[in-house]
Amino acid sequence: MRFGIIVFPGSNCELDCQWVVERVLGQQADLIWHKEKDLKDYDCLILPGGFAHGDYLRTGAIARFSPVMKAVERHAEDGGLILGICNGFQVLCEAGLLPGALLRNTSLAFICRHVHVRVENTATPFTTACRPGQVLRVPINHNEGRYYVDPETLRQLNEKGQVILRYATTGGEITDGANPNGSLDNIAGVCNEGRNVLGLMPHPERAAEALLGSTSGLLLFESIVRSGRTASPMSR
Amino acid sequence: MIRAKVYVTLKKGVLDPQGETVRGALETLGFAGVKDVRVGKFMVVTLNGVSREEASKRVEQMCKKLLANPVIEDYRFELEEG
Amino acid sequence: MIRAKVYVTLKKGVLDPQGETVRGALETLGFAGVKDVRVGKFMVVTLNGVSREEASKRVEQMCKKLLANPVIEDYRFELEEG
Amino acid sequence: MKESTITQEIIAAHNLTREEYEQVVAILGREPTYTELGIFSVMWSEHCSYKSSKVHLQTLPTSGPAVLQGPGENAGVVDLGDGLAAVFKVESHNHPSFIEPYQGAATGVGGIIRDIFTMGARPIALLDSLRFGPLADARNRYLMGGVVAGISGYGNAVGVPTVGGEVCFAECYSGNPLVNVLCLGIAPVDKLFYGRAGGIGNPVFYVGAKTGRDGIHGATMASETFDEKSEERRPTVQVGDPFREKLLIEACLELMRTDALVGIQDMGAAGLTCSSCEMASRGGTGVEIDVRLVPRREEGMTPYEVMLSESQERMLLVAREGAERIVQKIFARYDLDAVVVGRVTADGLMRVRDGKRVMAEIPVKGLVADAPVYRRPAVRPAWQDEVQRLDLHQIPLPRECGEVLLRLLASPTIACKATVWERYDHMLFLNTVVGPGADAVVLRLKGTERGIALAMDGNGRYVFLDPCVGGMIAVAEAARNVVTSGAEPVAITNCLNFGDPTRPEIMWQFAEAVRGMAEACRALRTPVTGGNVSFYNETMGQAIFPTPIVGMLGILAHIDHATTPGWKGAGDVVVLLGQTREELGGSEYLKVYHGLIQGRPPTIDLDLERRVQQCCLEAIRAGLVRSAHDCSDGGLAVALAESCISEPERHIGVEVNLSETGRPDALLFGEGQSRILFSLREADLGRLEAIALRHAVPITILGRTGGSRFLCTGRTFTMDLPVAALDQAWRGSLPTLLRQG
Ligand SMILES: Nc1ncnc2c1ncn2[C@@H]1O[C@H](COP(=O)(O)OP(=O)(O)O)[C@@H](O)[C@H]1O
Ligand SMILES: [Mg+2]
Repeated sequence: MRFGIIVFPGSNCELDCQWVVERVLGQQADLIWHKEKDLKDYDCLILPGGFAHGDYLRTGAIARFSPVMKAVERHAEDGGLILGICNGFQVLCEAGLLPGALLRNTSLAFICRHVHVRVENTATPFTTACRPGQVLRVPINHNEGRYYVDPETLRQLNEKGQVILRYATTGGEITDGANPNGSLDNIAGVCNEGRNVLGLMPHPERAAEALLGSTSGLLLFESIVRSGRTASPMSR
Repeated sequence: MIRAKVYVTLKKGVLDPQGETVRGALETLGFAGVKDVRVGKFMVVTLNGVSREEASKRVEQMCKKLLANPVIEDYRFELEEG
Repeated sequence: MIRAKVYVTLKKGVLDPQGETVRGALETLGFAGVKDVRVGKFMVVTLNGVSREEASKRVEQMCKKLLANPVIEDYRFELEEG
Repeated sequence: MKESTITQEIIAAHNLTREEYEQVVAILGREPTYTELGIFSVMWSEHCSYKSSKVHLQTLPTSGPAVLQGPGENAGVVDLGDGLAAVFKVESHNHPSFIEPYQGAATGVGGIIRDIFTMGARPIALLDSLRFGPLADARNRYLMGGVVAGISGYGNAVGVPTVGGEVCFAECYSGNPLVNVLCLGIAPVDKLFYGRAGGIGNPVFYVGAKTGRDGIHGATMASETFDEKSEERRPTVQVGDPFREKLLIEACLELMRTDALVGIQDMGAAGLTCSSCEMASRGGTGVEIDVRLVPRREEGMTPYEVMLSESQERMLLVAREGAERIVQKIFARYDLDAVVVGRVTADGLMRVRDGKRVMAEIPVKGLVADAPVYRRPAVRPAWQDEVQRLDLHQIPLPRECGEVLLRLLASPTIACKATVWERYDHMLFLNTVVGPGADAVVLRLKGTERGIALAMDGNGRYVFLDPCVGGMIAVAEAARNVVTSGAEPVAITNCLNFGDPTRPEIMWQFAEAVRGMAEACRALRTPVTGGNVSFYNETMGQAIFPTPIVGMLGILAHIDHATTPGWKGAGDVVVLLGQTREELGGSEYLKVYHGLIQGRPPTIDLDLERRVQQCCLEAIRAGLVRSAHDCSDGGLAVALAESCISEPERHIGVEVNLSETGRPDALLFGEGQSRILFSLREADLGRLEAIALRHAVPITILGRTGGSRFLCTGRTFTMDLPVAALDQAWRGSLPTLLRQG
C-alpha cells in the first residue's frame, strides 16, 4: 500500500508517520511538499501533526489554501483514504472535509501526555482491527483540541456513526475527568459521511512501538493496510 | 492607503475559556463588578492603491475566506482612510 | 451595564510573526495591495453597577495590570453604555 | 547620516571602561567611529568575550576519546559511533526572561537550537533547567508561568521536543530567575559544519528573518546587574517566530546536503557583528559587509542598529563562489530571505560599509583575540564560615518523620513537575524511551541499537555553602543520573550562572566552583565540550546562589539497558549502593523543615563516586536491575517514596528497615552523595553482591517492594503511610501552588 504524507511548512510529525508506515508496517510512504498538485499514486494520505504556518491566526487556517489541498479534496471525493492527525485534523476541519472546528483547550494550556480513547465505530477503514469499545492508550499533544460543532451537526454525527473516538477512562467510561481538553461529548476523532476521511487529535504514530510505551495506535494503521488489501482496485 | 480594522469574536454560545480566565484573574486582582469578559482578535489590514468600495469588497472576502472561521466565529470590520 | 471594548496591539517595531504570516497568506490567496497586517486582541469587558467615570478608571487599571503586556503591547479602549 | 561624536557618556553607556576605550584607540590607531564603538562594546561585553571567566574556564578538561569538538565552536561534538555525532550545548536566557518571561524564554530556545543546527546537526531534543523564587509570590508565579509557556510555545512549534529538565525554587531567584536551555542534535560525523569564513572572495550570505531594532544591546544588557532603570530599557525585547525558525532549520539542513556551504553561524547575541567577526576570526580571514544590503523590517535603521540588532531567526553563511544560485533556490523554497551582503577578504579586517561609505574598519584580531582578559580579584567572603557553621545538637529531631516526608515531597523543588513537562511536546521524533520524570531522559539512537541519556543538574544551595564541593556534586550528580538510567557518562556542557564578577566574593565563588567541576570532570572522565557563562545575576545588589548547571550526556551501549526509578513489581529486593553518613548540611530538609540554609554540603569522594557508578552500570548491563534511582534532594526517604509513585499508572508500596544508628532525620533525609537505590529480583542478589564486591562498593539490603503502603522503620522511628498519600503530596503540590493567589 502506498501512503503519501503531506508536508506543510511547519508540519513536524511527517518523519514520525513515515517511520511507522515504513519501519513498523513495512509499507511505502512518500513525503509530499505542500506545493505538489498530483496525488494520483497514493492509496492513503496522511496529514501529519505539527504547526502548519506556525498555527498562526487559527490552526490549519492557512494550510487549507496550500496548492496540494485541491488534490487532497479530489482524493477524498474519489473515496481515497485520508488520515488527519492533530494538526492534520485541524486542517481537514478548516478545509471543510470534516465537520466542526478545534478550539483552544479549556485549560488554556498545551497538553502532551498519554490519554485513553474508546473506539466508537469499528466499521470504518481506520478501525477494523479494533474491537468495538476497545480502549486505546495514545498520546495527545496539542493546544487546540477542543472539538466543537453546532448541536444539529452533532446529532447527525452521532446518528451516522461518524464519531470514531471518544476520550475515556482506562475502563472505557466516558467521563468529564477523562476529557483532557473540553471537547464536546468527549470527541477525539470524527470521520466524514463517506467514512474515508478520519481526523483525530491523538497521535497514533506515537503509540506504535512497545519501546515507546504503547502499541495501540498501531491498530489504526493496521486497519488502513487491511482495508487496502480487501478493497478492490476498482472501488476507487 | 486604507486601513481595515477587523474584529473577530467567538460566536455566542461557544465557550470562551480565555475570557472566563481573564474574568477570574480580574476578580482576584480585586476588580469588582466584572460580569463578563470575551476575548477575540483585532486585526489591522493596510491596503494600498484601492478605492474604498473595492477595499470593502476585498476585506469582506478576506474575512470570509481566511480571517474568520464561520463555524465558530463572527466578524465585523471598519475602514479608515489616510 | 457598561461594556468596555479593549484593543490590544503590539507596539510599533515589535515583530508580529502572526501578522506577517497572514499577510503572506492573503497575498498567496490573490489579494493584491495588502501592505501590512498586524494581529492584536479585542476584548469586551462587561461591568455592572459602576458609573462611566469609575468604569473608565477601572478599565485603565485592568489594561495596565493584566489585559496588556506593557513590555510589548499598547492598548486603547472605548466604553459603551446599555 | 551623521554619526554621534564619542563622549565620555557614550563610552560609559557602552559599558566600556576607560582602559578598554584606550585599548580600542590603540588597536585602531585612532578614535573609533560610533558604529565601531558599538561593535567593540558588544564584542568586548562579558557575554561575548568571556573576559572575566576565560582564565578559569581554561582549567576545565576538554578532551577525551569521544570528544570531536571541544569549546570554541557553536556547540560541542561527541562521537556516538556508526558515523554519528551528538552536538549539544546549553545557553542561558536569564535576563531577557526576567524582563519578558514568555518571549525571553522563547527566544532562548530559538537561540540554542540555532547553535546546534549551525553545526550540521538536526536538533532532536531540548532540556530546560529553571530557577524561580518561591511561588507564594504572585510575581514569581507570573515569571514561571511565562517562562514555561514561552518554552512550550516556541519549542513545540519549532518542532524540537523538550524531553527533560529541572525546576528548583529558592528566595534568591525572586529578582533573577534562571532559564538555561540545552539542545541536542545528531549529525553525520563526516558532515559537520563550522563557523568559519574561508575562501577569499567567497560570498557572505544573510539568511532568515528580516532585521528590526530588536534587542539592540542585548549582549551588554546580559552583562549588567538589574536596578530600577532596567524596566526602562524594555523596548529591547525580542519576539521569537518559531515558524520562521522551523523553516530556517529545514533550509539550512537542506543546504548542508549540497556542496555549496563553506561555513555558517547563527546570529545570536550581538547579531551580525558577532557572527561575522567570529567567523572571520576562526577562518583567519577578513570580512566585508554592506549593511545597505541587509533585509530590514523597519525603516530608517542606522548601520549601528543593523550591526547590533538581535532580531531572531537569522544566520550568516559563507558559500562557495559560484554556488549562489543553489543557496537562493533552497531558501526561496522556504520563503526565506537569502541575500549576499558581503565577501570574505584577505586583509584580516572587519569592514562595514553603508553603500560606498565605510562605517567601520577594525582588525578582526583586535575584536576577538585581543579582547580584554581579566584575572579579577577573588576573595573568600567573610560570611562563608558563618553559613558553614552547623551544630547538629542545636537541631531538634522531628516528632514525626512521616509528616516530614510528606512536606518534603510537596516542597516545590522536589515535587512532581508534570504540570511543567506536560506543556512540552516531549515525544516528537519517536525517540523518547524514558521521558521526563526519571533521573535522566533516554533517547534511542535510530539506526543503531544504542541510546543517549541526558540529565541537567546543579544545586545552587550546595555551591553557595561550598562552591568547590558544590561544583563537584553538580557534575557527580548529573553523571549519576545518567548512570542510573543505564548510560555511560561521556561529556558535559555547562551553564555557569553567577553574580557580578567584579565583586571579589562572586569571583571567588566562580573560581572555586569551576575548580570543583574540573576535578569532578577529570575523576569521572567526562570532559567539557562547551557551555555558557551568565554573570550579573543580581538584582539590587542581591546575587543569586552561585548556580552552575551541568548538562551530562551519556551513551547506552544497548537501548534495552534503559532503566527507570519506579519499582517494577511486588516482591523485589530493595538495595542501597554506597554509604549513608550523618550529613544534613545544605539539605532540602534543613531548609523546608527548619528554615535553615546552613552547614557544609555533603562530602563527596570522587573515587567512591566513580566506583558506585561503575558498579551500577555493570549491574544494569548484566540485566540485574529492575529499577534504579539516585538519592539526591530529600535523601533516601524521598528516593524510596519516588520509586513508589513515579509511574502514575503503577503505584507499588515498599517495606524497608534501616538498621543504622544515629539521627533518624540524617538517615532519612540527609543528602549524602554516591548513593543509588536499586530494586531487583531476589534471585539476582548474589550476582549483584559479587559485582559490588569487585568494585569495592558497600551495599545494604533495605527491604522489599509490594503492597500499597510506604512502611519504613528504624531503631527510633516508624513511617507508615499509604502510597496514595505520598502521591497526593508529590503530584498535587505544584498545580496547587501555581493556582493560588
Ligand atoms: N523544566 C522541566 N522540563 C522537563 N522536565 C522536567 C523539568 N523539570 C523536571 N523535569 C523532569 O522531572 C524529573 C525530576 O527532576 P529532578 O528532580 O531534577 O531529578 P533529579 O533529582 O534526578 O535530577 C526529571 O526526569 C526531569 O527530566
Ligand atoms: Mg535523580
